[in-house]
Amino acid sequence: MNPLELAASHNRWTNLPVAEKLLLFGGLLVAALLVPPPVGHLVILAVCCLCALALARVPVRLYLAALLAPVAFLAVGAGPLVLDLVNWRLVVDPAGVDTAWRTVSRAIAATAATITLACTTPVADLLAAGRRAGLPAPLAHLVDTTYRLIGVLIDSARTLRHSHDLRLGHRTSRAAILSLGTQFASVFVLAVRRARAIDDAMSLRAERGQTAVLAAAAPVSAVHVVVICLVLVSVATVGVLT
Amino acid sequence: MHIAEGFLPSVHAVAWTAVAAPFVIHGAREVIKTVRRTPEAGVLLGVVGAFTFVMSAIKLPSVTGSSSHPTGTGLGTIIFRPPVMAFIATVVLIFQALLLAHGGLTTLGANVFSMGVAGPWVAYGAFVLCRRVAVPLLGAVFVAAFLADLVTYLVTSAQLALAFPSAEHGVWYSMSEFLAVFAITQIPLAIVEALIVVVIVSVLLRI
Amino acid sequence: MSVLSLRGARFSYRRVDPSGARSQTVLDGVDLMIPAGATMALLGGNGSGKTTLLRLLVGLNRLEVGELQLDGEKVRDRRADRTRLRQSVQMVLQEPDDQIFATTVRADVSFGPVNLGLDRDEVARRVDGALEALAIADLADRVPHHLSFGQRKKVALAGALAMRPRVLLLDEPTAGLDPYSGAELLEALEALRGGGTAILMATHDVDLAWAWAEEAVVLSGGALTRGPAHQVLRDEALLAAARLATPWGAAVSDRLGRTITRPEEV
Amino acid sequence: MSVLSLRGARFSYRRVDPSGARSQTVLDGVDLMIPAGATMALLGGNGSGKTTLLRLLVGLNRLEVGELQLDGEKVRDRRADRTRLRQSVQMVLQEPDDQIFATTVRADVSFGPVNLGLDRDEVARRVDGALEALAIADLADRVPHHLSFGQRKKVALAGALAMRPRVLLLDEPTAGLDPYSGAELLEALEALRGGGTAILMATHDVDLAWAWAEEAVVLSGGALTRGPAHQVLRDEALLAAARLATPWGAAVSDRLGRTITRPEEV
Repeated sequence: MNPLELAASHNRWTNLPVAEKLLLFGGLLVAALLVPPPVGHLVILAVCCLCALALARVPVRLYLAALLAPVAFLAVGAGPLVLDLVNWRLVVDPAGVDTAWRTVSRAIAATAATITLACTTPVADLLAAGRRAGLPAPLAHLVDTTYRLIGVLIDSARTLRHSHDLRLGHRTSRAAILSLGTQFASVFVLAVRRARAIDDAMSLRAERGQTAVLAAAAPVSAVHVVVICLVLVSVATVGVLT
Repeated sequence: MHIAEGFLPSVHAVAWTAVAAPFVIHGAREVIKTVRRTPEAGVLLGVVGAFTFVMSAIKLPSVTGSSSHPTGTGLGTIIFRPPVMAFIATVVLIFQALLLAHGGLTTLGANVFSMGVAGPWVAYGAFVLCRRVAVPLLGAVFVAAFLADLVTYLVTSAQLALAFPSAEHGVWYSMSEFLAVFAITQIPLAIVEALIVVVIVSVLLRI
Repeated sequence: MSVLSLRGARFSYRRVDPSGARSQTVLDGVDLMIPAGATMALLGGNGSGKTTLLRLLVGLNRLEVGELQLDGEKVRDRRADRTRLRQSVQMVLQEPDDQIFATTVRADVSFGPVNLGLDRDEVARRVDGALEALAIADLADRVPHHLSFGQRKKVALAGALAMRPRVLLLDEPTAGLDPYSGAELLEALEALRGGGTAILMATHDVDLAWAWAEEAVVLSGGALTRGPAHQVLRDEALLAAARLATPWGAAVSDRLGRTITRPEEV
Repeated sequence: MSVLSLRGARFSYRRVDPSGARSQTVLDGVDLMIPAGATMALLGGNGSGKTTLLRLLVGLNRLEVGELQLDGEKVRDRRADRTRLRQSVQMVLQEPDDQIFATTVRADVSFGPVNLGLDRDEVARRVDGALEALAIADLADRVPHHLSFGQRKKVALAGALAMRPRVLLLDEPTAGLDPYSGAELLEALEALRGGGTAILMATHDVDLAWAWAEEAVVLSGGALTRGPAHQVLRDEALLAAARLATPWGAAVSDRLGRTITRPEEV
């Protein structure tokens, strides 16, 4: 099962209103782009860690792993900023070093904001919030079924890979490509079959094309909103003043 | 590999969001029209979204030892055409950001433009052209899937170069640097993805 | 009077066969009446047409010949009739992942009632009622694909129950469940039986049919045999033709001279 | 000596639980030895860890504590050892569609032998042998997705048999099959038993276990109880704890004072 989903559906903030979490982490995300490095970014990172680890009690290992997920990209992305190729020799570009650390600082703060949202808020709640916010019904349905099918297909894909592995399907690279291609084809066929079945099953409960479901929301607390705004203002102030 | 959360400066993040938005809105309209016309298409479009996600969530066998994965948009583009893919790719990228901590929300616009707009349009154009000049179906599929993947990364390189032009040598120099880095991982990867898509299509044709 | 009935039903599938046959008749001249409050088991081997028959009863497959009647009135393929059928007849598929589409349990169970145009409070009442009837109220806000197979089966059933159907069709409801979970599900159905809901359960578990059903319907060679369960399930020739086994209960009851439905009673 | 054995096995899953538990230990301190030619039933309720145990035995899940041994030698997580394991131990999944992927039956069954690097003739011999053993030689050139569920189950089994395993693990082999198709599949397995292949079959069908297995292994609460099938399956306290039912055969045998395995013998 997906570790981020797992954390999102089981922490102390799971049942807080989505709007509050969106305001807080959306605000921090915007702040991450706007405040200069490094103090503001450190404060954002600290606030996120505090929320995730101390308040929501997301498992530490999982949270750190998610924070480190973009490391490979940061390395590949920052490499060309730092290094220049001069006469076929790599040399460090001082101006690039400056840009690079500023960029990485910003990326870490922004990643923290998004990851903390992802770790504390079930995707299903975000999708329901989308519905309530007026996402047109066909689009909401498409997004919902995509999420639901991801949950079903990831398992099928994994099982198929294992069953190929049982018959040594990954021994040579030629076999591996053939094997992966046929696995994906099987997943596609299964997915289409399942989609038709779901569509039929839905027509048992409503006219085809109807997709409305109950999208209930927890009421937003005015106190929480005030606290969140104060946090955002303080973060921005600290960031700008330092 | 998508541009990580917060990696682009705010001006670029906003600008790419503005560039991608019309394509996504157009795609959303197409989706609504398609679903109103044929309600069954709703779940099928979900299949393409989920399939794209699943493909992109699976690491390919040790191509270069990198964390690279397929973009997965080639097949969907051939089946559903680029406008719809722009919307589906957006959905997939949001799920990748929230479920896999991959890509991000501030870089969503830039990533949608590379993976959901540029890649699919070039791939689709190449596919149609190949079929016109009588390239066999599987050959055209190979070209389309290869380009859908490769163009995504060409555009990513360009986006990074525009955001971080070399002070000394300019944008083009930066672009060549990013391209060089991505080429190591992306060209073999694009070939592998294209081969896999060819296998998928050939299997689908036979059953 | 029967709530739901099929008269003179004929249905064929297009199939690719080694013999080159293009069309295969699964049901031919089938009559089936389901009275209010009935508890019927629909038995037959793989490919005998059990699922097809259920799909015909619920309007998912279209009859070639014959007609489907609800409360004695023909059900046509038009919106008003489909709505009428949906409000009275619900079906639960064998595979819950073929049925559950929404992102939370509550949302999925609410789908039918919301689209009946009921108001919010009534929808909430029905959802809560269905979840409680199956003892899964604690799962309301969970994501379906995080649940176990048995839990997902119950969610799928709750989605049908929230429609408050008078006829409930179940396709292999206990398949994939261990004996305890299966028994739990059957127990939840008992409450419905009390409320007058007719239940038709497709299965190839003859022991289950022996223990649970009042009537048995056996499909074999496109035709249908119907009667009291403890009579039909003793007809060895019929069972063999339908690729079914003799129920233990039947053999043991005959040997011991009293009706036995579960091993504990031996 | 046992061909395959698990010693002191411990395994946990990450799970979402209403209690908020983050990790759930499914197996703890489990020992299991499979001797050549054994016919064993692995029983347990939904979620008891039957499938997990099979996956550990075939190296698909990694042990937290303990070790897996093949012919008395530890199987490590490295390529050479996995290959050695695959050559001796094969598993057939419950759902054939998770296993069959090629566009013809022959191509699918040949997949394993080809990957073993065998020459053409030997591959062909093995494929034909596997198809004949299951009486599906006539399906060789058919598209698997067009076959019935029972046929697909056999194709999946043939794919494993073509690897000529010494240990065959089956996950709910008769699930979804009608009694006749199930019996047919079991009959095909009889031939293997003669050839010295050990078979371990996970199921929650206690009647099947009673009729078929020599030994029974019951999983309950992470621990394992093992013994002669007709002894273990009479232990009502054990069965109840494992969410299993009493087999009809056990109840009837006790009552009639002779061993009965099928209803016909009553």
